Amino acid sequence: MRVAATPTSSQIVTVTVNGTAYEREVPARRLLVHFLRDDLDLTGTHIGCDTGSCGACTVHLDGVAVKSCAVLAVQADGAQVTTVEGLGDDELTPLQQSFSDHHALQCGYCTPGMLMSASALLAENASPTEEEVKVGLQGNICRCTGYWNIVEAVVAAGKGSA
Amino acid sequence: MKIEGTKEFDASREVVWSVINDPAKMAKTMPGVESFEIADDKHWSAKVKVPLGLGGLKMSMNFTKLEERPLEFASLNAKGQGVGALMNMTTSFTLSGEGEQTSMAWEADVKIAGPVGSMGQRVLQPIINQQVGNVLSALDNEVQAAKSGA
Amino acid sequence: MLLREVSYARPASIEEAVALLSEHEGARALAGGQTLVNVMKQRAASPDVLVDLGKLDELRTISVSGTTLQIGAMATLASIMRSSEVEVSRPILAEVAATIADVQVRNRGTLGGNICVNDPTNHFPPLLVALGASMTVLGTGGERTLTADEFFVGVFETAVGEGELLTRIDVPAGGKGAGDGMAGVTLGAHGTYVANAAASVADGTWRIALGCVGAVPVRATAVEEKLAGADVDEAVARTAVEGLGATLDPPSDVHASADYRRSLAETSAVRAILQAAEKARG
Amino acid sequence: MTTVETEGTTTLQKGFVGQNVPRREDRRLVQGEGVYFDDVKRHGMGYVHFLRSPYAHARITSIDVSAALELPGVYGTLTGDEVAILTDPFFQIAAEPGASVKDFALAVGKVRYVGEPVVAVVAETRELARDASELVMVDYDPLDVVVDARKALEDGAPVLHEDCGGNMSYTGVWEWGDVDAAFAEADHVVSISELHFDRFNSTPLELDGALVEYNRGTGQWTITTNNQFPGFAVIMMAPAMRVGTDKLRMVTQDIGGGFGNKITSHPQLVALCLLARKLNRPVQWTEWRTDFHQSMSHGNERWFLDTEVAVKADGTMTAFRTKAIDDAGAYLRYEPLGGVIWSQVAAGMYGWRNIRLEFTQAMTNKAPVSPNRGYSRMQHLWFTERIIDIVAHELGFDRVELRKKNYVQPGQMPYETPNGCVYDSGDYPRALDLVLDLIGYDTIEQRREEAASRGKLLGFGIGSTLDSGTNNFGQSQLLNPELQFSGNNEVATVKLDIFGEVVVTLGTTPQGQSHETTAAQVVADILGCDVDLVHVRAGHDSYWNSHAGFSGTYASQFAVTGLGAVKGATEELARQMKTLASMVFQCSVDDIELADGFARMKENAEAALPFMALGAIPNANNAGFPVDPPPMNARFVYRPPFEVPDKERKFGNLTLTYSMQIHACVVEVDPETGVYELVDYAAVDDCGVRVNPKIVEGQVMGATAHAIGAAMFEVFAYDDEGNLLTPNFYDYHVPHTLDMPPLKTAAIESPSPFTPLGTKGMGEGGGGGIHCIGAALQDALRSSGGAVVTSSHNPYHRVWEMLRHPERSREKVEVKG
Repeated sequence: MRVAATPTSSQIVTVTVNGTAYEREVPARRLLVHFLRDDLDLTGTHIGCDTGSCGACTVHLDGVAVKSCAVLAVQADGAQVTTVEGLGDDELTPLQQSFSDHHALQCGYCTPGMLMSASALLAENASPTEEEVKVGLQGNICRCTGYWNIVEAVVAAGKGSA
Repeated sequence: MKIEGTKEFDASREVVWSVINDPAKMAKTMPGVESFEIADDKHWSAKVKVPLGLGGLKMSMNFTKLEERPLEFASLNAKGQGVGALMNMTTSFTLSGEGEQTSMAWEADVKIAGPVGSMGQRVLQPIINQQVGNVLSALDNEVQAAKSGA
Repeated sequence: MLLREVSYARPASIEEAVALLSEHEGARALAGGQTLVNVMKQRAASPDVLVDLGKLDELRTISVSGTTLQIGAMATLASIMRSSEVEVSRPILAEVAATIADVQVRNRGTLGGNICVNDPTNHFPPLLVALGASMTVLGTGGERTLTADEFFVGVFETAVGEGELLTRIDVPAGGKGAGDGMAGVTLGAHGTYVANAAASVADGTWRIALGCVGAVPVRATAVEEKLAGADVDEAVARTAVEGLGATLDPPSDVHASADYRRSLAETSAVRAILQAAEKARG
Repeated sequence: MTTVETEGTTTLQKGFVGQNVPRREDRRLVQGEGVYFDDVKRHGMGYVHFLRSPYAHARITSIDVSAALELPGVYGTLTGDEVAILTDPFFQIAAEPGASVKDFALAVGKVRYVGEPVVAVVAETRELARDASELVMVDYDPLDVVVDARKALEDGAPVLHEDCGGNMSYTGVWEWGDVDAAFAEADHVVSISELHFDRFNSTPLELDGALVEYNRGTGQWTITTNNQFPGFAVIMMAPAMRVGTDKLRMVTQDIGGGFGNKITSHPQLVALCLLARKLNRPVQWTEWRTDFHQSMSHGNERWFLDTEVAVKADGTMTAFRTKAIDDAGAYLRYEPLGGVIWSQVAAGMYGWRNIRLEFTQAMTNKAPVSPNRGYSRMQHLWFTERIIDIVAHELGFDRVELRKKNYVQPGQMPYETPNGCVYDSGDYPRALDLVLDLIGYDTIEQRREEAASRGKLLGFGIGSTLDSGTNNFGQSQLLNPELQFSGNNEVATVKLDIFGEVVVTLGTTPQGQSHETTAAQVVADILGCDVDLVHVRAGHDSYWNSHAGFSGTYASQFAVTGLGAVKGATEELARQMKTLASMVFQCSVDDIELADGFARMKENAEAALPFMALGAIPNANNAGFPVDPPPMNARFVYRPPFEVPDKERKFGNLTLTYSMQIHACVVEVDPETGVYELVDYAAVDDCGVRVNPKIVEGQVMGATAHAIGAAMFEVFAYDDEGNLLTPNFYDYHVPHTLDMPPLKTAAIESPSPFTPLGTKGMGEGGGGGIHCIGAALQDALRSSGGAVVTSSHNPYHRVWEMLRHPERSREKVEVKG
């Protein structure tokens, strides 16, 4: 049996974020969300709780929506990460535009996480029903809107892209 | 949080008393004791790592014997301070019974503050009940050991 | 929010994982991390070493062997929801997985992690007890198999010992005359359980487990016996469940008094039983 | 499904005001380019972690930070002993006994609630700061704890602040009309022994925090934070720190929700200022969810004891009397203002002329309260709605008719309440009819039967509520006659820049209320230009000199004070532009009009100056003018028309506008478990002229969601030791998408006669959802023992208890005569 690697309290992490490759030494205890915000200065990804409940920190990890506060940065080694900054270039995506058109944001703090959850949903299901959207956004808390306009915005974005 | 119960032992009161009155023996009944020190017959302390499955909760505990009436009643206070966590327990044991049967009525008033609390309602009380259960069964083993030893 | 210092290793093989777990005191396997990382954020518990199972794809397989559904410990809840093997042999697993937390948690969270954590409010411990599942645990000394009843030991504690690793969960495939159900009350839709019951019947034999009434799932054996062989309708189920609450000693907290939990356990049991009976009738 | 129906506006707007102009804020926010306080970094900045009390009440016997300081990467610490030397206690709003509370940036000598900051530790990384805080040794000597406001007022209760001689912070009797006579003439008297409004808050998703820099040369602090009432914060901070308010530069751009909960962060801000100066480096603090729940800004919890209601045979309600006991928590950060704010809506939406309310506020070993969306009025409006539904329930009146009979009628507007407040406009009966149409009131009985056939108990409820806005701060003198606060104000500056851009600077600190958008709409209409030509600066910076003492975003007032200031400043700029054009064209100012982006002669469209020219002349091309060209720069302070209230009679106009909302909902209860679902929901809003209807509707939706959360899921519950049992989102469940009911909304516009634009403040909503959900539960349970709903928070387990033990609530209610 081959000898097991020695656990270490910090590691070199190679990760591609929004198409840019980064190599950084990271403490094993650092959360992916803090790596993105504090180390890579990608501050669009937000933090709204300390229990993995609110979804403000949602990003795509190898194309899958995850809460970056419940993933260690070292776990993202070798992965592709997309944050809200990577959603569109200077032009708004139809989803982003739909959020604005339907007044789906007020303070905007939950919005990046909402957009990442919604875009992951639309990638799997191009025109989701209202119920499917609610299920898809169940992991994202918004305290301003009551969700009604957010659900409308995502349903509309789906119809637009269908 | 107040919890209480009764525990039956197949041993004489003398034997049971000899256990609950002996800090060293009592120490063996506590979960995760790593080191143990006796200051005097009324005060002793221990370093414990309360097993929580996901990793232990380190605490340093100080024990003070509050009152004792040999073969009948003992009460003690246990104060624990860990990193950000606090435990304060006042517990009492009342022994009754004849011959080789002893019944121990126990009461404990447990206060826990800190991160275990913030893990949520759903785990706190079950954890305490579980730890108490472990203590009682360990106590039984100590009593049996003392009995056969005697 | 900020973890204590911890060491980390990401083994490339199951053997290496077991070696790491056994060689390092205070080592803990990191599966999906959807509970463990959050517990570490609270600093309520702090493993000294994390052994990340993330790269062990052999632990993610879901397959059917004979009449047994074999689910790798690292199979995510999302993959269980999508698995045709699960859909064919024990669909309740997918139905329940779909109600756990949210998309992001289901994308990372694993079946093995859900049961190894054994948070008293978790969905799978009572369900797997009701389904009569068994768990395969690997240690340096080799493999051993535990029944679900043996597996759950306490809050955050299971029979998986120091240096051991849960590798697989086996669930007997359901078939004709078999049916499963799970019912309960949660904090909001798809929220944390306040109380629940899981029921399973095969050829008139019942297994019923209650969640959130103790540190581990509680078997309702008396109810199981009363239902044995019976043609179950609502009246039968209610009679069988009557008095169940009185036999329980559930916790009392901000979400439910002990009495309320006793009542919910009975209602949940009746509803889970009726779901199972319905499905068994096909 | 989610349907949103909005009735056509009753006052047609021309121009941009009244249109759903797309939000200016959205682009940066959907791109993740918003700038929240935690997004800002500085060279060498240290991260702050607060070590907090695990005890609800204890004496601090010793603090040892040496081990923490030895940890590599630790920059320094701050303890209560240092704070007590370097600062004075915060100014107290209260008269005696509350005036004797000594409140500092960190615990001094004693801790009074679990989560109270005791020591601040600064280190190179966030993680390290927390590690170091675990090495700080604090010895506590625990004291008895009191968490129940009623017990806190009893003799022998543990005392939090010895200098106050007890736990009472304020008490006063508020009586208007002839209450005894009204009860003597009553045909029925309904008494309710106990009602309880539970503790919760709106839990903004972004938590508190700041980046604080200190410049030794200028002696000035720059505080990049998300405090939503910087005007109040500096009034609290500067005297305590023994500096002038201008030494505290308050900066914000984007704020992740506030709802009042971000008004009272001044203690932490002072601790950060002291650390930045002590360590001579920028310090940054980000609060986490569990810290926030345990220590910040809970909403006021309130008991209403021994309530009596005088009712005539025809259902007319002539009087009520009650004893309110308010729970302020451990410190008075904004309190006891809650002790007067409720009286803005003393009579609710009803014609009560005789009212007696004994208000007493207690301090307890729980987190300090602060304003929370619907601050203090929500609690009282819930109380008035409970009265209506309990009286209807006990005396057999129809809830709709009883409301219509007792509502203030449209013909009475503007209506002076018994305590001198003036309800500016509104048609409450019409709004009720509108909401009943939306919810299909005429089909309720059918739906009840249909639900019963599925084993469900269906209930219908109404919640009528007010959103009083634009405070007269003079009401603070009704609590403490010595205070020198009165009236209100807000500031805007508008300038025409060198290339003709219109630049607007506000004094406010929006947290999602879309000020950049609505201000641009008002400016564009006055200047006759395109809304896209107007640039409204994002955020607040006290360096801009565009703020006043009451600047901030709180208490439903921007549409009045903020836009009033914008209107005033823009009209002044328009006058300057016309004057300059008249100088150029050698004509009278009256011959000039502003239209299509030009200042031009009314009679000769050829004679037109583009904004660019008007901006360039004074700014860059001003030689040879016979007199000074106007500066193209206007600053305006809006001041609402208020008098100082009569302190003896506790009489006067306390707020300028009264928006109104009526909510209605349908619930289905599972009689076995007490689990219930909102199956239908409707809300009608009247906030006068709506500058941007979609934005107004967004506020209605948000307030509805908060009310649903408070009614069903959200509560700050404590055990007897003062441990918060819901310290984060594990146990404090806020509604998620799947918890939300279908919603229908409609609007009426009854313009306010008292405001510059006919608008009314409307951000808070008055908790209508809490009122109507409780009423619907009471209706659903009518056939199962007739329990009376006596709490604002009704989670499943309480509904189950009401089903199993209706007598427990029934015995709180009695009908005499």
